[in-house]
Amino acid sequence: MTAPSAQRNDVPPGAAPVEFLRLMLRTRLFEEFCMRLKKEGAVLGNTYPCLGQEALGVAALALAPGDAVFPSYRSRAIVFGKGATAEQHFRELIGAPESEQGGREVFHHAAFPGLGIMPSSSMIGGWAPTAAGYALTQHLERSGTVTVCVIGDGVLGAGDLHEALNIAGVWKLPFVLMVENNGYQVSAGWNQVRAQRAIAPYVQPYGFVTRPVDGNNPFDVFHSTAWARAEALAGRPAMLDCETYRMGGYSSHFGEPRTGIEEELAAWRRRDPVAFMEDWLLRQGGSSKQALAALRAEEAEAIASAWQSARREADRR
Amino acid sequence: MTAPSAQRNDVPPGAAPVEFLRLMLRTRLFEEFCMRLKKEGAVLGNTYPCLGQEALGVAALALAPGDAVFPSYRSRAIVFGKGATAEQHFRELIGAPESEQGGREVFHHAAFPGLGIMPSSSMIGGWAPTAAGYALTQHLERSGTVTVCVIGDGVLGAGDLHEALNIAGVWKLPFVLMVENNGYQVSAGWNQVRAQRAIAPYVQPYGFVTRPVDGNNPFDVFHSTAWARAEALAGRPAMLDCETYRMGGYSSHFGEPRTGIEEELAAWRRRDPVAFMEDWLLRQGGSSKQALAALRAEEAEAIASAWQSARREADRR
Amino acid sequence: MSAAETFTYKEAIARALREAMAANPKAFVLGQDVGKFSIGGVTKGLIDEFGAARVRDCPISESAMIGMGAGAAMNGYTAVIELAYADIAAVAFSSIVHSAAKLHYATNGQLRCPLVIRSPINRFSRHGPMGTDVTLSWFMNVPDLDIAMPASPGEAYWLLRHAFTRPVPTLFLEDRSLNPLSGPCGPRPDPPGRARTVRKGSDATAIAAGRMAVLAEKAAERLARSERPADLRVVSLGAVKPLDRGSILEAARATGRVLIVQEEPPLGGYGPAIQSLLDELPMGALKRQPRLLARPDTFLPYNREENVLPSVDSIVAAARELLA
Amino acid sequence: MSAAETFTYKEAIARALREAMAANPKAFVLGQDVGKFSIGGVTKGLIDEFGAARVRDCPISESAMIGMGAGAAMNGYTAVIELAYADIAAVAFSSIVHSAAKLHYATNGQLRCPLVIRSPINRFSRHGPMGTDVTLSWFMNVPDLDIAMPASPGEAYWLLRHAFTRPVPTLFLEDRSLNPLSGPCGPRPDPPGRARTVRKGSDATAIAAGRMAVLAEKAAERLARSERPADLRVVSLGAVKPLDRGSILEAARATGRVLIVQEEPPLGGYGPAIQSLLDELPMGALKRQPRLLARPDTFLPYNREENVLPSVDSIVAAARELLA
Ligand SMILES: Cc1ncc(C[n+]2csc(CCOP(=O)(O)OP(=O)(O)O)c2C)c(N)n1
Ligand SMILES: Cc1ncc(C[n+]2csc(CCOP(=O)(O)OP(=O)(O)O)c2C)c(N)n1
Ligand SMILES: [Mg+2]
Ligand SMILES: [Mg+2]
Repeated sequence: MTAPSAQRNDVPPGAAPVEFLRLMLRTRLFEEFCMRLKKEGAVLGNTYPCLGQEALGVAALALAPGDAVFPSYRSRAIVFGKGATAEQHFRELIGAPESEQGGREVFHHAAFPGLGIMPSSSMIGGWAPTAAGYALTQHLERSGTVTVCVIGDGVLGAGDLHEALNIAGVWKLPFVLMVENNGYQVSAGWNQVRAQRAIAPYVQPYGFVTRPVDGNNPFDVFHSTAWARAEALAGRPAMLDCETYRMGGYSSHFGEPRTGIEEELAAWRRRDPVAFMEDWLLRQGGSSKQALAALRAEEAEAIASAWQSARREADRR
Repeated sequence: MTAPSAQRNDVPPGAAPVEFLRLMLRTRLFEEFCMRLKKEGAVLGNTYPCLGQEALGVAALALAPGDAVFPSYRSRAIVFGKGATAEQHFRELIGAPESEQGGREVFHHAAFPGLGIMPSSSMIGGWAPTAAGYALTQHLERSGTVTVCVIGDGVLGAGDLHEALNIAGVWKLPFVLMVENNGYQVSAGWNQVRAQRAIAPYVQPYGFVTRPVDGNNPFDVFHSTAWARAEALAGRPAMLDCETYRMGGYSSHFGEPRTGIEEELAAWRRRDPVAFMEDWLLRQGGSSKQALAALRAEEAEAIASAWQSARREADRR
Repeated sequence: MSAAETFTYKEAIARALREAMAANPKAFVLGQDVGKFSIGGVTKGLIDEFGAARVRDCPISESAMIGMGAGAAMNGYTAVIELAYADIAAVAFSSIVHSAAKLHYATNGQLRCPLVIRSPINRFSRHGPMGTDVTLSWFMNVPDLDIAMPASPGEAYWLLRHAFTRPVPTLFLEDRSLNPLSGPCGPRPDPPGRARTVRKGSDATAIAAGRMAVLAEKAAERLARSERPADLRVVSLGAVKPLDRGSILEAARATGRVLIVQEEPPLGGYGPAIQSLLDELPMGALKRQPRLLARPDTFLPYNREENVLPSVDSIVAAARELLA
Repeated sequence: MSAAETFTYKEAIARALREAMAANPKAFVLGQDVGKFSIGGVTKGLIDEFGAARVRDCPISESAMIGMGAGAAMNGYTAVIELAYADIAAVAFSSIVHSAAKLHYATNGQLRCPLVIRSPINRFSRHGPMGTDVTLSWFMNVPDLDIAMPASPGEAYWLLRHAFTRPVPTLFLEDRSLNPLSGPCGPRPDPPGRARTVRKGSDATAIAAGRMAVLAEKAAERLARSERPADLRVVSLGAVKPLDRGSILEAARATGRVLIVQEEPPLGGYGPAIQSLLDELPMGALKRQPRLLARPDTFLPYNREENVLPSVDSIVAAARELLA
């Protein structure tokens, strides 16, 4: 069963579009900052930039504080959306003993339980069962909260995902599967690793309601997440198939593995979610170039100083 | 994509319906014989009777000698159909050093590679990847043969199955998945362990063509297998969703785990495949009660003497 | 529970599970056929007492079941996962080692993972090389994973109760062949997980866990009653991890001779780990090198696995050699 | 290949793989990003030379990939599965242990399973507790599973070639941190899989595999050059399973003192297995108890894993203690 095609572009009541842009900008600037740090050798850890996928983070703004998110390693935006700060991230990236993970875990799997940000796993697919288990406890408590499990489309190949989805479906858990469907698994295009691009057909039989989402449109992401959350709370586990594109490399520790992507990359650049949101705010949001420039400067500044203080803290040792 | 509903009840050219009955009878009598042996303490090993599911073995009669079968533990009929004898089975059940497995493996996972009967696995789902790997070698050799992987419907829960099917679909392997869909996983009815009874919806997205099969109708099983084999050889992995029913216990080492099945059991008894085939031969096959009684006696006799000689061989040690 | 009261091994496990679930409303059971039809019998009645929400029959998805247990732990719950038999832990290995055992460490203690994985050893059930093995050694060197291998109703009861209190998961290797064993549960051991001296003795010490500890005790009795009587101390580990280094070293020093008995091959498991530990003793602390009696480096056959496993006879023989 | 010619560790692996595939048309490679984009670099060019049919990029389905390798073996094929890194063997544990390792045994030798599982150790890559470990000890006590952990280009080359000839699977634990190491491949060792004495010495023997053997050699050189020079023999196992009992016992007898170094915790792996083996020596054959230098019983952190791992310094210190 697929969702009725709801409005996807109107401003959601109670949501401030400028906050959509702020979140996406923060993510974009943070990822670029981390790539620079790696290039300069200022950090040893690797990052998995979500350039081009920042709009997916807006899902967090449609969630309740009690909702839990199990991110993928490319989900910086939703992790920021749930309230983790750039400084927290930098401390994890540095691996400071004072960081929440104490320097033990990679920063892209960092858990901030107080914020509802749960650990991912280095084993692709491994966090689908843990997310389903968390959703089971919400179900047992009738807590009125949901668990959002974010996965890349390459996770479709992992048996753990299917085992978890089958159980979540049979038990009607308050579970939302959000797929960062960027069409690639490192160097492999989707058609090398599965029979069809869309993930929905694989998930529906498990008893999930599904909805195709324009993953580069923050409004669609917001509305779809709100819909999925309501469905999941009503005993219908939901799946959001977010089509998007990785505008950057796979990771900060090696180069672009995809070949022959020039054209599609160019096409997707025209759908850059940050540009889209800036454009929207100028045309319909009553914002100004100056205001947007100020916002960008503000976020850039915040990230730079977050790095400084994380760095200072580490150097004090 | 599902199969065009083909004729399902006509006599296949070149097939002798009486051989369908012989195979089913042999299986039925063998299973009952093994259950008696266990009850009397004459053997230590457990068996997993396929009572009521014997018609599925007719699939073997639609295969070529070079085709490989990876059976489930409840696939006695197809194993007999591929040419394994009752005596070979008894030697494995006894665990004789002279048996092909040398007493090392349980008899329901016995491999007879020369007959195209490949090992199953104690890990539910574990033989789906091995079967897919065998199909890959047939594909690489353009051998014109297929691999048939037989699974119970409970295997749907196992991640290994999904990983194997996804790969078989993407690589278009000569792979046929045959599901013994008896609606139960030991004590659990299908609705406790998956969202829908049919297996086809789960398998189609992987790039499989599928066909619902009356698993108690040997003609349908034969035609469907022939169809699936042709599809698989044409680069379309195929799946046969064989609806059937376990008319006996789960295994010979403990009692009936299902509760409240009296009515459905009675209904399925009316669809007993052995009775169906005997009836067909009487009405349309030009056979006689005497002929059928003789056939039954012949098979019963053969099994009894197979046990005797296997037993004698073992006692000689 | 009066100290006198006796239970079978299986009853002791069932009782510990029942009491733990009664004490902790956030404890629940996952498994196949653990509900109405309790396939192993240990969960019998739990669904009536605690309801279907807390006793959940599952698909054949052990990796997800154990991963879900780890996820539930992140919200303060304790899952008890029943595997059909110990060999099946293989399909959930990643969930056990990566998702469950590493949770407390990787989150720097932000999250606890008191998960209980009931892995019944199915030996002598004629299930062949994939269905009757012990599987302890797969996990012996995994940090932050407790391993229990009880040899008596008391060990089973207290180790299972203890598992619910831990910040890390417990692999609970109960042995179905010991189900009929009967005895009292006795008082809570202090500290919990301490190795148990099941028989005093001064000539040598036999160290083992689970069924091998039971056989070692029988062997000790036979040695005591033989013409050339020998006095074998028997230490039952119960908790294999964390390993009770103190009790082991003490028994080794006291007797100067150590025989370790395990059912798995000799290249892993508690046997070599204990030999490694004993090498920390000062030169001369032992009269003889420790001896490991293990099965040969091979799998268990469908037929006659007893032929490759240690027996009372082979334990007696090994002890004699050690004492010679 | 001339005996003089030198290769890096990584080149030696690539060459062995290439030559094995050229020699055996039924050998093929499965992995993620092993084709056009050769992520580890070892498979670079193979797809051009052998075609996409024999060098196959896969979904993230390691359990199925290794199970498929076992199934392919049933038809006479040899699959080489490249894992992204060693820790990932966990998700395929059942396929490795049950489907692959048990195939030859359970079918009573009717079917062979010469499967090669390339498990690159990712240590120092900053991938954290689930992405940088050694994982050998998970498999140490699994019968019919060869384990290779090469310390040099020569060991890597010959052990990989050897794996293709076996009736059982090989877990090939190559170490990415050794990729730049350079040296000749030398002549085929006889028997293949024999442990290698990389440095002669009479005061004590250091036994290790992979990177630890490299550090042990450095430690030996430092000891030789120190004020109080000591003469440390270094034995590199290369093949951890089957374990070369003969060479180990010989070196132990010759020097009377044994230090074993491993990167994993001390409760499993080759360390305790070798200590167990050395306990078979007659009383007094060794001057000192064997000593195991291992990392503490903990996981590897994202940051500063070197702090918990054995180093040249700690090996030197341990050797000094042993010699004291
Ligand atoms: C079980 C397992 N196999 C392989 C890997 C190596 N690996 C890490 S990420 C990745 C690709 C994931 O692709 P996708 O899910 O599409 O995420 P994307 O990078 O496109 O965001 C692979 C193969 C792993 N971490 N775990
Ligand atoms: C991984 C794994 N989990 C659990 C089991 C125990 N087990 C053996 S058969 C079975 C039920 C299988 O049901 P199904 O596939 O429907 O076959 P049926 O008995 O109905 O023919 C279970 C749970 C197992 N062998 N392997
Ligand atoms: Mg992707
Ligand atoms: Mg069934």
